[in-house]
Amino acid sequence: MLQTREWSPGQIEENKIYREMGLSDEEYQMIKDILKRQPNFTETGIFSVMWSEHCSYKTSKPLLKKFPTKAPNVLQGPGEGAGIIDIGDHQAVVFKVESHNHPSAVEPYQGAATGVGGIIRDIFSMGARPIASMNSLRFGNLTNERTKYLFTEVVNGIAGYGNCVGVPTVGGEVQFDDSYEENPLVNAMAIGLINHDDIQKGIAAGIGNTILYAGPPTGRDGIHGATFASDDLAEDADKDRPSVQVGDPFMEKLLIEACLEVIHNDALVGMQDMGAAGLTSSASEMASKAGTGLEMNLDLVPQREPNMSAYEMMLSESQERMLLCVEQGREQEIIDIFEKYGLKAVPVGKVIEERVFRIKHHGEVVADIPVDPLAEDAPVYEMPSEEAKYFREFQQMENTVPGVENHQEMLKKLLQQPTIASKEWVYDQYDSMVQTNTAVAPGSDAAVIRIKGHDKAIAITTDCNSRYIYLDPETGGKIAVAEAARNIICSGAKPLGLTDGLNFGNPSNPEIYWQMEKATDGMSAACTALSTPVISGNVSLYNQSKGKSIFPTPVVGMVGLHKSLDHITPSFFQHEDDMVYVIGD
Amino acid sequence: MKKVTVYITLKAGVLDPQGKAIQESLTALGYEGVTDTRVGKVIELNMEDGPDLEVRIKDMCNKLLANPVMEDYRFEVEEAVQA
Amino acid sequence: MKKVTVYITLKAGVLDPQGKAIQESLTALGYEGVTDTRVGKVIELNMEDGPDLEVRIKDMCNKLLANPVMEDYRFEVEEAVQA
Amino acid sequence: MKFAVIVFPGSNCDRDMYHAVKEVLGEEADLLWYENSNLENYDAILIPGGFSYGDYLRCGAVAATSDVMKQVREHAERGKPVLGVCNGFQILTESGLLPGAFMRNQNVSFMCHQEELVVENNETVFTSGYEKGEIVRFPIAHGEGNYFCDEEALQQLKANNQIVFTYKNNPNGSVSDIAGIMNKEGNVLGLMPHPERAMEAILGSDDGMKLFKSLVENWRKTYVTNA
Ligand SMILES: Nc1ncnc2c1ncn2[C@@H]1O[C@H](COP(=O)(O)OP(=O)(O)O)[C@@H](O)[C@H]1O
Repeated sequence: MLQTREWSPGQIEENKIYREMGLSDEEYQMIKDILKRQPNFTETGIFSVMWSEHCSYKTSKPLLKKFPTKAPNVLQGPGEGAGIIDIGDHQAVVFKVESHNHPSAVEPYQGAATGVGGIIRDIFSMGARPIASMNSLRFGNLTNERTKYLFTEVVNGIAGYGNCVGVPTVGGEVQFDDSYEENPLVNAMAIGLINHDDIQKGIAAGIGNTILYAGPPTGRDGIHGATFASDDLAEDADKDRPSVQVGDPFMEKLLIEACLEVIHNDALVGMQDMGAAGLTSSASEMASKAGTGLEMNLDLVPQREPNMSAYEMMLSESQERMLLCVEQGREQEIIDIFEKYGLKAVPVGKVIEERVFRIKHHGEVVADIPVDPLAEDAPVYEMPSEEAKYFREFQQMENTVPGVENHQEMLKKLLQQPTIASKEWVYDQYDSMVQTNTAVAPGSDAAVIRIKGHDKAIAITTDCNSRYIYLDPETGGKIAVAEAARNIICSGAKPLGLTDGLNFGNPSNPEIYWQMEKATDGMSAACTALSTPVISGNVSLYNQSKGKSIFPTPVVGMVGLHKSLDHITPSFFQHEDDMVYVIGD
Repeated sequence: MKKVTVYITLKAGVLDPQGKAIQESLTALGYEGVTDTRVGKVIELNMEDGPDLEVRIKDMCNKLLANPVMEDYRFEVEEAVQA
Repeated sequence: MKKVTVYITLKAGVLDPQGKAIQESLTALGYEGVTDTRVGKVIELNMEDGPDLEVRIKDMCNKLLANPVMEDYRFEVEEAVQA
Repeated sequence: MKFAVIVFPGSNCDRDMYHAVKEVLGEEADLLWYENSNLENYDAILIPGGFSYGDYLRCGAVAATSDVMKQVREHAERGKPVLGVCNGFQILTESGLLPGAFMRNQNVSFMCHQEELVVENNETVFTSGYEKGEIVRFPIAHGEGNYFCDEEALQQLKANNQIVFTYKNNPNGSVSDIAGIMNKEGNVLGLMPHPERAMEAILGSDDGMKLFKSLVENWRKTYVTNA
């Protein structure tokens, strides 16, 4: 989607150009009310990405509010880059799930790779060292050639990026079902370890302080990625191709080390990664959270390609970039740290008192937008909801117990199901042991990472049986949380909290919205019953193509704490002659 | 038998982290003034001749050898050297 | 400015796992009779012209771009296109 | 004994190596950033695994051209021990401190799991604590661990007893099942599997301990007069 020509404010309104960017007529009116004038092309683009589902959660917010998010050990709930939970000894774990479904459908290797890169940046931008990652994957039927290609390339992409950055990939799940045929799901989760004193926030505070741009130059990658992620996957996905982002895990590794060094310098005021909607969302959110304004000069932004427009720079999703707020006059201290790692950090703007987001390019103001309406006051929609017809039909069916004649044959058949079969082909390609903390590697119910220097460890799992959720969203939602909790407990740990990746179809379909409502109700109920707060999450909607929706797939990523290394329990039989017990019915 | 050589390069504008790293290390080694470094692939293979040779090659490139999302390709055909 | 294209290929006799994998996938996709598939690299770069251009290129190849234990290289020089 | 762990841009097993020698083994160790570092006061040099320079071009190729590798060469020429693991091994072959080169694994995939290795040569400063023929378990984690050298070089390796570890079940297509080799002088060892990941039973194996202990004991015997 190379923008070769920019429409004038009048043409944008007259020809409803904003619709192509994903804004509705009402939203366009709201923007005019906020600005008290017509937005120009760059401003329209900025609003469109900030008000996309991906950045604003405009349809899912009412549902997310239901999750229990508080507990005495929660240091940071939903809202920042990732949630944080105390694990004692002035330490905490930081974790979150992120989806990269649509990019992975278009370019599976880079889509999955940049998904991993993005979630890892969410972790270290909080000041935490990433200590493990997981992934939750859904594909169509494996007999399909395209599915095989997607599956292979997604796994390659996760391995290619994760192995290189040196964060062990310690587990995950893979499910195959026709409903994901054209819309695979690629959710990645990352976990970090942090000392309480090192916790960073993404804020641009202190009038006059400097905004630094760190990382590689900006190119035309992934322009409109955020709106793209919030839209139906077009049948001809090919036309979206130029917006593919390419990941550079080597760059990310340098960025991790540089950022974790920078957090120990008190000249740093705030730091945030440039994820979806790049410079636009990072800069405007940093100002909004700090209650300040921000002025940026795009001529100072490092650029990889010639003649980039303000619109392109503001919306680019070039990878491995960070935005920092640094005490005025002490920029060089921070720049020097990045330089040691061969990275560039350059001043691109400053914090101002007036609460506006003001962007200059070639000496002209190209965007001038009040901060809060952009970042915080995105419209929120209560969508109509209606019980799904299929559900009513299912409820009226008689219970049936499948008759099995030959148990041995049946067991063999079950074990041959790709969803049930061993996932060794997948996880053997991941470096699951780097950082030398992996006490229980992939292949068990939950992975276990020991904490060096302490008699404790953390357990991590991702779970979601989307077939159950499709059949009965509320019960299925409960089951997803309960299964994750069981996996944590089986490993010998106590659940601490969870993160979720809510993958659904088009929310303007009342039956889909009903699935979302019921599934999150079920999850909330289970979280409350188990006293396991939700500390972060991600929403990916419009997962459908050709009018067919995916199974509702709210992925649960749960983390638990082992109070002693002695509690670590693997899920395999250990010795001959050991007794086997069944607990429960 | 024909020897087919396929050259695969990244599309203009697509980030090439490898090219960038190579350029930086050439500079570090003292080769100044090296710019625009990009890395691609060459795939050589022998295949049977036939009227549809070009069609088959293009088909192979689109389906497997090149990634049309990010890469361009071109190819050359010559007589295969007998082993 | 010159545009230099360096082609790096595996030495004869060195087994090429990547080439083998590609050949197998081509066969699986139904392209019969593909043999001797080998994968190499193309590195394109721009550099300043000068009487010692070839010497500099060879030097770069020997020092960094190719590994003489397993690879051969050749290169072409042409006028660089002005951006 | 004092170890230097060299950190290149993209190294990612540097802290693991440091942890192994410093915390588990209990020896002195420093992490040294590849630039502006002085190796003179160190007794042994460890080149850790990872993806130096992103493994771009060829694994280890760019790191091999760095200035610090000149110091490593001098250190080796003085007869002091150098150990390169995984990407460290690749850097040693790329810089010519060890013969051969690396190709993509036979199945062209990255692989990570425990492998059984055979100690082929226990008459080295690195392996004197093992029995000859002993089977040890070290993790592997590599995409390009397929060791290659020509026939002549292979005969040399064999003739000089330079093959130190082989795989019991070759996972990657390596020539002669080679997992680790040393130079003719016996003070530079390169190894694809990770002994530093096999130092604690809780991680699945502590068979790597003997390798580091051998190194320390042999060094003490040579350089430290009996107290
Ligand atoms: N995408 C993946 N990435 C890494 N590990 C995976 C992935 N999928 C499955 N695994 C691992 O394979 C093992 C079995 O997974 P799964 O079939 O989901 O088992 P379960 O249903 O018992 O959780 C687990 O240890 C899991 O972490």
